[in-house]
Amino acid sequence: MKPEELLELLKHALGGLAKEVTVRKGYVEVLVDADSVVPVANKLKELGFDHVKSVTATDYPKESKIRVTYHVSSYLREDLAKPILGLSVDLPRDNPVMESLTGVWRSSEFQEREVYEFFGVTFRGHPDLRPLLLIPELAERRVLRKDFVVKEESIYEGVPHRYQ
Amino acid sequence: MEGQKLQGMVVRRVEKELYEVFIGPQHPGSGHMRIIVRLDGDVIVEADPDIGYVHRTMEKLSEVREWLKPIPLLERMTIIDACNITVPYVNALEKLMDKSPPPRASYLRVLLCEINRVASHLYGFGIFGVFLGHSTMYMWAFGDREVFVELAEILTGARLTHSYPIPGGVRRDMPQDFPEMARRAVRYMRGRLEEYRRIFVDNPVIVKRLEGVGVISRNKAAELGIVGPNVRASGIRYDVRLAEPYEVYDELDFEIPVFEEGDALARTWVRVEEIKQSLSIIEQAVDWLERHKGEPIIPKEDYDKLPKLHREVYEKTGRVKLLPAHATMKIPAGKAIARGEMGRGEIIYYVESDGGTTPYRVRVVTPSARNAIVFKYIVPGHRLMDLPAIYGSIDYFPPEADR
Amino acid sequence: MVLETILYLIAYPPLWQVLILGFVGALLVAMVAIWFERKAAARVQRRIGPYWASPRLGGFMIIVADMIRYVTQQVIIPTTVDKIAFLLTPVAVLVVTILPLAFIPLSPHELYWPVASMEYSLLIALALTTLPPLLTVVLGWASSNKFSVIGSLRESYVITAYELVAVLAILAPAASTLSFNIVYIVEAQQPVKWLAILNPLAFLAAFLAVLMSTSAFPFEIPESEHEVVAGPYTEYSGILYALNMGGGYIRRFIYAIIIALVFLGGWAPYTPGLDPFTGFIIPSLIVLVKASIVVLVMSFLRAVYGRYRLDQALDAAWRLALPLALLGLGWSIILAYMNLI
Amino acid sequence: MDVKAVDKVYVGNINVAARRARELLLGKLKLGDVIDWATTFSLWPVHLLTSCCGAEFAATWSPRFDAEQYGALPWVAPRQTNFIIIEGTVTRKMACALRITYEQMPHPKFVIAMGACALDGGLFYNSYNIVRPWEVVPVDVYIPGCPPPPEAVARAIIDLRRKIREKKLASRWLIEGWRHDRDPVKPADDVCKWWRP
Repeated sequence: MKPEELLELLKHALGGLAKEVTVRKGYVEVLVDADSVVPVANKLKELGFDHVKSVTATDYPKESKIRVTYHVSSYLREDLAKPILGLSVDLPRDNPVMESLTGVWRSSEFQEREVYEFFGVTFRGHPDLRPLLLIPELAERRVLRKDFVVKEESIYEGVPHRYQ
Repeated sequence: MEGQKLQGMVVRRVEKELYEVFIGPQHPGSGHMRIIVRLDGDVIVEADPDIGYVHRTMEKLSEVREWLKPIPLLERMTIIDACNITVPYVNALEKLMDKSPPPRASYLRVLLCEINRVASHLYGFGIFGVFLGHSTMYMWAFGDREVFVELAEILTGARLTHSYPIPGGVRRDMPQDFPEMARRAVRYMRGRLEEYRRIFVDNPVIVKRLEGVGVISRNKAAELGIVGPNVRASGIRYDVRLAEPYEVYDELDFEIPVFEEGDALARTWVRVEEIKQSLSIIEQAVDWLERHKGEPIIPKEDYDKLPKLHREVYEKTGRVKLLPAHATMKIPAGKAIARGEMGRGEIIYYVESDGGTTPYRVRVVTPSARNAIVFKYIVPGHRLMDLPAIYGSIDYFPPEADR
Repeated sequence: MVLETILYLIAYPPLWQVLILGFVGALLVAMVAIWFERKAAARVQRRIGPYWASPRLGGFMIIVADMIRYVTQQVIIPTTVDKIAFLLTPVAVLVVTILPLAFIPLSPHELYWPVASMEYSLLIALALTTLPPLLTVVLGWASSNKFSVIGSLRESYVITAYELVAVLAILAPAASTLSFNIVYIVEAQQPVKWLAILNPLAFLAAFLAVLMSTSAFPFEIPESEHEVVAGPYTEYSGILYALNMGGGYIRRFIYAIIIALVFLGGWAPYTPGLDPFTGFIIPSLIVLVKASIVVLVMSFLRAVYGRYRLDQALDAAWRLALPLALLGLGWSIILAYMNLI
Repeated sequence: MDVKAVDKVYVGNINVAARRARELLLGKLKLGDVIDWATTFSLWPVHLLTSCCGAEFAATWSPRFDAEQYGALPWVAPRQTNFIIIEGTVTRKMACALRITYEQMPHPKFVIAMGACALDGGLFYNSYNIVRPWEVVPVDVYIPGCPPPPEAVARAIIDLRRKIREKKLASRWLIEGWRHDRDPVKPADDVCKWWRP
């Protein structure tokens, strides 16, 4: 299925739920509001998008928002397996809370835990929300946000491994 | 037990009649991860994968390094499958830059990818063998893996960390005598696969251990979103090389082996069949490369920028020496998502650029990271001794999962 | 008076044989078995195996080095273990493992192996051989470690199933020769009426049961390293672990000697003479060579097969090995009835 | 002999006897050399994988390089081994496991740190999640490289052997009961919450 066809399909299926649907270089992104993410996810699942490939968050400190993106695709419908669809939600940076999509897509469970520990996004309704990869002390630091700065030096000076 | 305090240990209650066993991280059956297993008798009632023991912060480090530097960084995730893991990243950069590699470079990438895939599957076989107490399989697979590691070494100069693809091309051309070596390796490996079948895959003990163990049905596989040979063993025909052919996979002739059973034995067979397909792709790629000698391996605009000395080196030895400016190049703002098929499954890169010299965000989802969910949802209900069989059959590689 | 008693006790031939010959011989046997196992596996796996400590001896000194290292290494006694059981059981395992040697004749003459010519030698030797696994269960329990406990549980499952098969199968020759005396059984097999040929079912069952119950490689379910780290021996270090590990190999070798005697005709084609050389050394060498071949085959299986799952192994015991052993027993009764032996 | 009478039963002091026996065996009979020799040919690495160098570690024991010919046999449980190969990066989560494994091993024990990450962080020198292994356990031999080829690992094992033979590390542990050339390394980061009240 070509991106343009998918775009038509999505516009038809989602109707007014989507805030914005964009296609750029073969990558289709649907931007929705935080409170309409579950209905949209359910609609997408009805269309045939049956698993989540990746749950990503990106931090935009300037705009003071965190954008959480679910990349979904299909295994059971071969024509939908070709495109990857991004389902994005913009959350406020100081209190990022959204509904968990584990009820819709089980495959997002571990990656939502990852986003939780790296960005501090809380997923309401997640069955087991606790850090996945990091030790608890580090998980509190929200390490993938832009204000956690990692020093980068071209010449080695001392042991720069303690972060304040 | 409450009163007893041991250094570095936490005492806590578990449910009555359950027995909690910590498999890992220092445990012969775990690799660099931990599975917290709760047993009722000999049957696992709950398994909780506790990963992250090799989390080396690839995503954060990629954000602070220039565009080219994540290539060697990211391949440390799956050091045994280094080319497969970097090609999609390079593809993502190429999508952002609107650059495409010349066909010869694409073929070289595919060649190295397939060599890596064979080596990676052999690694998986070795670990699988040792999990099932079959030390000969470990030794044979690792011994034969050396053949392909050496092929890759001849092609790129490094045993494991090749850093071969660069945006727009590859670093080096193929040596003159490489095709003959590759063909010999392919012939050798075909013969060895027959021996593997006899000693391992058709071994009555192994078959008994694997048959009907860790069954993942078609719908379950889709629900859990697992990837790679595991999903193909469950009857889903999904392979990135088929769904979205990157590089020159649409010009090559190969099949995607699919099995319906979904158990550990089917997953093993998928890998055996995939090795056969990869060997055939290696032959095809080598044939094509021999027919198209002397074609460029970097795009023309890059070649034009090279100074005279670098051009001479490139034409004489086939080695690409880039200018320092290449390291600090700027990439136009945008988002790109690229995927590729590694030995263990599909890898996804989501790269965002704000037009600077470093990526704004690199998100990488590796196959093992997506397969980790199997431990939680498939392992319960099996016996404790099935855990290594399932672990080995899904070919889980912790450094890749933890990133 | 006291001194004389002590001297008498030490010089009492059976004790002498068990302590000195048994201990030293068993140590040597364990080392050779380990060396052979590592070397044979390496051969199958296309590599060299132990080599550099002594290239001319094929790396045998590496096993000696391992022994010395284990003996001189620190012995860790964790705070949570049951100390007395933890410390004493490995020693008891070794002693009980070696004891059956006293009842296994390597020569038909009473002069050279006085205890052995008693009427019930096979029965006693077998009974003693089945003891060490029980101690292994104790040992795992005393370690107070999760993996040890699982390991000893598995051990208890395995021995319940397979010791029965082993005893039944090895007693089959007694049924056909109408005697529990090993010397008599061996003499009945002269010159080539070997029971392994006449009664292959019992031989197969015995071989399988011995593989299983001594946790030889393809069936090392109790110490299956990928679920239960080292099974009952997880907490053991230093010399205590060496005792355990050596004990397993010695036990397998003693089983192999029993199999060689009762199934493979002992010193059978050869008729021992009376002087020490022809009466003791040559027959015992023949038996040892036969036993070594049995151990060799067991070691070779290490390289070819994977590990069974516990329930599958028990299934095989009750559904396959036990009927096989019973059939073998029945066949040996038929042999006795038809006077074939 | 230091013998004292306890209610007419003569009792030897076992500590003194042990010391004398040690002096006799190690001093006069020169058994120390034998012990050192035995340790060099019986270096069993524990199965502790920390990172991606594990791939090359596994290759070292594969048929092509076959480190078992030096007597090194990878073994399953820390209690029965005597040295660790730290394969690459040690993350904060793993550091605790590494330290516990080290503590579980019986003396005399040795540590080889493999790869650039184990030396000084390597490519991940500025990562927020790694520790240097030398902050967690005392290291005897380093192997540079990223990843070091199997030959380098074999070479490191031989280096460690030479070190044991020259410095008599194994027999001196028997005499002194402690390895004084390695002061006990206390992990710099409180990775395992060991000394939190």
